[in-house]
Amino acid sequence: MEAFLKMENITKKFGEVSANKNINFSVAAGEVHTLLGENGAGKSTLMNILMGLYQPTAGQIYLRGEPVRIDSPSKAVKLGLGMVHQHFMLVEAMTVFENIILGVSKDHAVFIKKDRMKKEILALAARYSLDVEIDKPITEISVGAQQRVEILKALYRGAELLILDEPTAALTDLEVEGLFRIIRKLKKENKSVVFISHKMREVLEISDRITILRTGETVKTLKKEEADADGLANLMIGKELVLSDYKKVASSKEKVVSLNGVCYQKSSKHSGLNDVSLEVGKGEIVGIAGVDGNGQSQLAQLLTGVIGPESGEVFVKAERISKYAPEAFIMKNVAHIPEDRNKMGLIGNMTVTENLMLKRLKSDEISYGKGAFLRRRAMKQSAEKLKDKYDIRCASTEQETRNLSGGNQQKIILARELEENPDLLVAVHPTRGLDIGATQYVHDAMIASRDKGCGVVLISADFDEVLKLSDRIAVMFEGRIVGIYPGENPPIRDISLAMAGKVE
Amino acid sequence: MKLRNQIIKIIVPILAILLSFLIGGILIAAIGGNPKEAFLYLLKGAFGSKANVGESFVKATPLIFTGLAATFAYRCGVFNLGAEGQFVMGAVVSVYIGTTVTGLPDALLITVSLICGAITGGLWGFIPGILKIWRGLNEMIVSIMLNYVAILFMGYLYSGPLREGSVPQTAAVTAKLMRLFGLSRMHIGIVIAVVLAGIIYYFMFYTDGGFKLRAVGLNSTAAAFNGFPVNRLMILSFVISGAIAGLGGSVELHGTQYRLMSGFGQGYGFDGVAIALIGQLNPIGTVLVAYLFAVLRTGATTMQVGTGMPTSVIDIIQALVIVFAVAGSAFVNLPKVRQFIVGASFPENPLKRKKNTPDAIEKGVGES
Amino acid sequence: GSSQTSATAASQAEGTTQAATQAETQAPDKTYKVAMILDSSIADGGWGAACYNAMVAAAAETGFETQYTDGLATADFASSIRSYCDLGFDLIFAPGNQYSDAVKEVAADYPDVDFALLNGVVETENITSLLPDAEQIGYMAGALAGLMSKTNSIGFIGGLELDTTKMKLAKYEEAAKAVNPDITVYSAYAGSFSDTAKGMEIAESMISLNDVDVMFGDASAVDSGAREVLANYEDKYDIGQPGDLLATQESTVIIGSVVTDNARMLKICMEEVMSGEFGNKTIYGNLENGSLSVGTFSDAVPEDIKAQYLEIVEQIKEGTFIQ
Amino acid sequence: MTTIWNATFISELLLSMIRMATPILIVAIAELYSEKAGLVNIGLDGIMAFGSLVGFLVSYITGNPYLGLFAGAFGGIAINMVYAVCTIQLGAEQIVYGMAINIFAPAIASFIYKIYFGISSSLISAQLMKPLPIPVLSHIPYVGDVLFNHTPIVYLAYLLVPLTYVFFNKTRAGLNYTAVGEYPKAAESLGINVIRTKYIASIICGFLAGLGGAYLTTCYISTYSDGVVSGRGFIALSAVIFGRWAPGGVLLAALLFGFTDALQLRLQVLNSGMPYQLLAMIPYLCTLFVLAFFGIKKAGPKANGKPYFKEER
Ligand SMILES: Nc1ncnc2c1ncn2[C@@H]1O[C@H](COP(=O)(O)OP(=O)(O)OP(=O)(O)O)[C@@H](O)[C@H]1O
Ligand SMILES: Nc1ncnc2c1ncn2[C@@H]1O[C@H](COP(=O)(O)OP(=O)(O)OP(=O)(O)O)[C@@H](O)[C@H]1O
Ligand SMILES: [Mg+2]
Ligand SMILES: [Mg+2]
Repeated sequence: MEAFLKMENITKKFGEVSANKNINFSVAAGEVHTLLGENGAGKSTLMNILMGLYQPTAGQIYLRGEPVRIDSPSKAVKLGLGMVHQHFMLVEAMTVFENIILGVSKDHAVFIKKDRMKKEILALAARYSLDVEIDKPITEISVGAQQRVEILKALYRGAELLILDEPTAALTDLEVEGLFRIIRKLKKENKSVVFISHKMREVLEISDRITILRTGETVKTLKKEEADADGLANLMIGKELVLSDYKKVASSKEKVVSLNGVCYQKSSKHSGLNDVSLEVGKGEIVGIAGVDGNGQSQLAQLLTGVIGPESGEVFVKAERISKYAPEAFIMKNVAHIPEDRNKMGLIGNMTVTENLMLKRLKSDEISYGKGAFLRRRAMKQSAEKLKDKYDIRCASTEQETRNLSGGNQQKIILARELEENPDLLVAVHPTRGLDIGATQYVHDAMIASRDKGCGVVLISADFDEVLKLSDRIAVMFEGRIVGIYPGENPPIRDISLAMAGKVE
Repeated sequence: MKLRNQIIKIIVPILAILLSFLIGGILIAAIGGNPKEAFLYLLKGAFGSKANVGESFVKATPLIFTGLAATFAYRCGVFNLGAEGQFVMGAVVSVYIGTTVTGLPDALLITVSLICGAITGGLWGFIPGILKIWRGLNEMIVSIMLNYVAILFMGYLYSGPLREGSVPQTAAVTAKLMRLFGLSRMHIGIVIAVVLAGIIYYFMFYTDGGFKLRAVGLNSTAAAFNGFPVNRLMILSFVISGAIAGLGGSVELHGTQYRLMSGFGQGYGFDGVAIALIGQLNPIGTVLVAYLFAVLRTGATTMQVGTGMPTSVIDIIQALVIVFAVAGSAFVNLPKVRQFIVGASFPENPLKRKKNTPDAIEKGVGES
Repeated sequence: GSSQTSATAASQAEGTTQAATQAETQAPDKTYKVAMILDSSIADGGWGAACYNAMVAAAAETGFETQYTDGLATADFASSIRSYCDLGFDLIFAPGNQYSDAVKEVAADYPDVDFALLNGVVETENITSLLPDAEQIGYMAGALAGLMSKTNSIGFIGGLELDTTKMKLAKYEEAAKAVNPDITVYSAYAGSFSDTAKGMEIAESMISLNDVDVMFGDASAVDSGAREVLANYEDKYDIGQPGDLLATQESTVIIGSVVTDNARMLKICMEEVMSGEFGNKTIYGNLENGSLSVGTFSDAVPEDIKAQYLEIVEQIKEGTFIQ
Repeated sequence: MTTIWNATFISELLLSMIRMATPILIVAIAELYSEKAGLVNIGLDGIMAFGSLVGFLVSYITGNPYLGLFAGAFGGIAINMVYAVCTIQLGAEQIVYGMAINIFAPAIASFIYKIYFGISSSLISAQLMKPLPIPVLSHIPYVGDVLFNHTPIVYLAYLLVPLTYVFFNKTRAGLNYTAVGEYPKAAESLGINVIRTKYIASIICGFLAGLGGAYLTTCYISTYSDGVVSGRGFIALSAVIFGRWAPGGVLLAALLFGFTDALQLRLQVLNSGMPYQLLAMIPYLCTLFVLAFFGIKKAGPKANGKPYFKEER
């Protein structure tokens, strides 16, 4: 195979951190090449260099055999490169259409030729079966749809090589299938794809070759035939990974939370709750399966007091809730791992210590007089303890959390929420974007707290995760709970159908 | 490495001042003045006599109050540009109390008056706060508009109902703040200001309330998810910020000006914002920067008088100090420069610069 | 704001020679120094300019060295005066009653420095007040306006509501009505001495609403804005003060000025400083002692009106105009 | 009183509104261009002050107010470059730099004026721009004078509104520009040059704010004095927020300020008894009431006020 892209000896330093060290990487035309590695291994950095967003400290890039210098994203676009970033690059104040045509300079027209461009985009979308509502504001479409917009953006710019940086992190299996169809179609047209994912199953399914990065260095490049899940995982983390297998438990009589015919903006299919009734017992994990954007976020927010129901009742530990506010739920010992750790979970510009102490400010351990005087030293000591206990990897507890990797950020939230032995834990996408090791850590911690008697509501777009952890599985569709299934030997086919709204 | 950070924090403003004076000197020379003589006058003006030393403290006092008001609000992520109006309203109430209430001993009268000034400032600060929360109005324009209203209202009072004498101005209050150390007009207001700064420092960094306030300023959504009453905290910070400015107005009235007249309080609000931001939104830093500004101004008066240079030279130097001090600290925080200065000691990239931009500022509240 | 040591080289040279002859009897090598502080600008074409010019003119005759600071903020009045005192100035000229507090405070600390307070009402050991007669100024302007108005509408612009301004307005109206009972006076305050644009808008609205055709103002730079608007119309006029505006500038709008000779009063102060008799008094400025006078007339004023007007001024001087 | 509300009064009032709204409109649009690229510039007052000085000086020296106007605009650019370099390149706090400009620029302007004219107590005036009535249209009774008998710069100011609307809503460049203020990282990833766009924004902002300042001394009043701007920059800043970052809204806001200000001046002339300070509050109170009544949830460009650095996460 002739290499479409070749990256030679790429090195990138951020200050003293070497995110990439002498990396060699190549992609052939019509090939799907996967980059695999732990959080912080340098995958995104390498691709950002390719896209001209970062300048490499050293190294050379060749495209179609020619040496090139990619000093800006516009250059990369001209060279036929396109990327769907790990964090979507979508302007929220704009419509789908506007997002797609942003920065395009195909002809030198001054005005936006709306009709013509729309026609082009719709044709392109049809060709790759990318179903998008072109005139909707970007905030009003689901995550999956946003992803399709991102892909469309790249294709509309004429990308020959498409980089997909963790595209499946927020997708359901169904959507992943759709994505893979698109990738195969691209392959058929002799376009190349760089695929980044933490999920072995997907990697093994779609890749032609796999390159493994560890702490900024290339470990190995394998053909698909040479690879298997355990081997890849071990290469990634550099040691043997022992996969845990979790026992399922039966539901306890004692309920920590029950919802009784709860409605919230019930006419909205994507962001409402329609007559939801659900009970979670002490010491069980109830997984909520479903395509993202069927009311899961609202369910989580309702269970933590961020929003209140328009009708129906909520009982926490048999007490009816009258005041819907996060502080009321926190008082009732409800813990929350929110869906967006940066926006909702952490205060990025505060230190690790401060973030760990957020909910304990009035405790006697770290303050005198119920928060009238915070004991800085005690706070730090307490944070150090948590840091060791939850294996939070940071240079110091006085470091701001926004500079930490996603996995470590998630562990901070975990430490803060689980340390107090909650009665109810609402965990939303708790392992989104985390590598295998970190994912396993989070799973272990959740199981451990279940075993201590905590009731857990697990909301995840990752079907495997739901299957693996849940003692019972509830399926949400268009704001309703359409079915509840056992976690032991779950009827996978039925659940999948229920997720698509098809219940017998 | 922490030490090195501290040193840089101090060196940058000093360099900024030196550089500003260098440029100021060049300007002075360019228009045929003698820079050396000019700066000698400046020093003499700032430190040459007890009276001048005292004058710097007099000038620093209102600046500290408005600087602290800005610090307090911005720490909670609300952009209160209304310190001037709150300052003026505080003074308005104090002049009313000070000239109408009789029969109280001075100390008690002043205490009551200062408290009422703070309350009025707080109420004036409550308006942009409640409008922000309730109607989603941008607090910057509301507070700017309220500045104009307060200043016009003060104008109405001193030329109408509270006027005394041939010039539009109110009567002078007779209860005056105690003067200190015989340093000319220096009065106990500076002590109030510094103690207040200490209290705010303690509140901000050592109490549960201050912690929550800062958290709201840095990420209001996360603060709400973690059970902090975001709206209440925001309103509270508007009110306290306003109260600090209002107290400043009262202190200025009872300590320095004694009466309201045209130009009372002018410019202190915006100076306070600049001072707070240069002081890194730290109450102690705010006090130091305010004092520095005051020294510069006291010295400047003498320099201008002594050399006959246009007073605009001083305004230029003062603006240059701001330009260089802030640019300087931004510059040393640039990743590349940072690396050069701090060397190999930082494993992760410790970018600090976003600290001063609480992200709730541009965000409407309650949209989460 | 800005400042400048001494007047132009020529006038200074002239001044020193004169001073030398005058001062010989006292300390032969002592050069007296006077400083003026100002919250507005000396180049405002109105109050500030007139006061500055008065100081320079008086100093030229008495041999004083002059200096000034303008554009001062209220909070800086006192410290600026104090600095002048520290630098050994003999006389501080504070042209407005708004400086009273600052002057009184500093004067108490510096008994050896003398202070002249224009429009003031303070008399102490080292403070003398200078008080031009606002009543007469108002009468003079009002009479001329009343005589000149064809539309029977005249205007008045105030800067701040100073007592003197209010007095001028009241007497302006009285005088105008005395010479022409059909007159209506329209007035507005700009709230500032520097917002020229405000002056324009006020004049514009007075003209369009009330067909005002003669205006008089007590608001420095604001008045120049009004004059700019008046210039766009035919037969619309303005009366200047406190300098003799037509003597220094060409204008189709200004028909005459009510001149306050602050220089004369200041000169008295300076002489008293030199002779050591300063303090404890108020120097009045009025028509009788020549501190108020009629300025240059423009061609727009017909001879008969001019004669009539001068007669009225004579009556004002004698106190018989309005009893 | 009732007789006052006739056609002449109304047309005079509207004329005055247009005159008073024009500088605010120009400068508010300057700010709009700045904020749309994520740069909050509260130094408008300062830029205007400098623009008004430069405009006045050049117009005085050359006798040509048009030259003065353009020189003022370029003066505005020069001053705004201080802001641009520090906030764009160094990522320094935008509010502080706005403040710095507000202290710095008027001081420089005053300094230059003093240096150029020396110590002089005479009021120096320069040539004012002549109105350029639009043939035919300006003869329409009442309306003609209000709308079609102005200096060219007034027409330009009002023309800026639809132009800006078209730019932001109909052109590609405008869309890209908006993206920079909303989400610079995304813009960068799409090949839009964020830094360059921000500089362009600063140039436009400096140009227009300088122009707005120069308008004061070349079209409005023929003299320069310190403090000519008297807070108009802050009013313009408010107009942008009030106008919800849309040119149409900004126009409405500027006109509202102009109208209430013109109205209160007339009320002053009509009721000499009423304290003028209370009337002078009308524009500000009016703004507050209108705002509170309609409410504004829109928060403006997302990345407004935030520094942008390449290669930062
Ligand atoms: N802009 C930046 N500034 C400083 N350090 C950075 C920057 N971008 C990445 N890094 C550092 O470089 C290393 C590699 O980061 P990168 O984002 O490439 O990891 P990744 O393999 O994509 O991880 P993930 O699976 O979490 O996406 C990390 O240690 C990270 O902290
Ligand atoms: N602040 C305001 N107060 C009252 N009405 C307003 C305001 N702002 C805008 N409008 C009204 O909204 C209309 C739309 O304004 P404009 O054309 O400037 O914005 P747009 O670009 O159409 O809107 P958008 O911001 O949604 O793109 C205007 O015609 C005006 O009537
Ligand atoms: Mg990544
Ligand atoms: Mg629009």
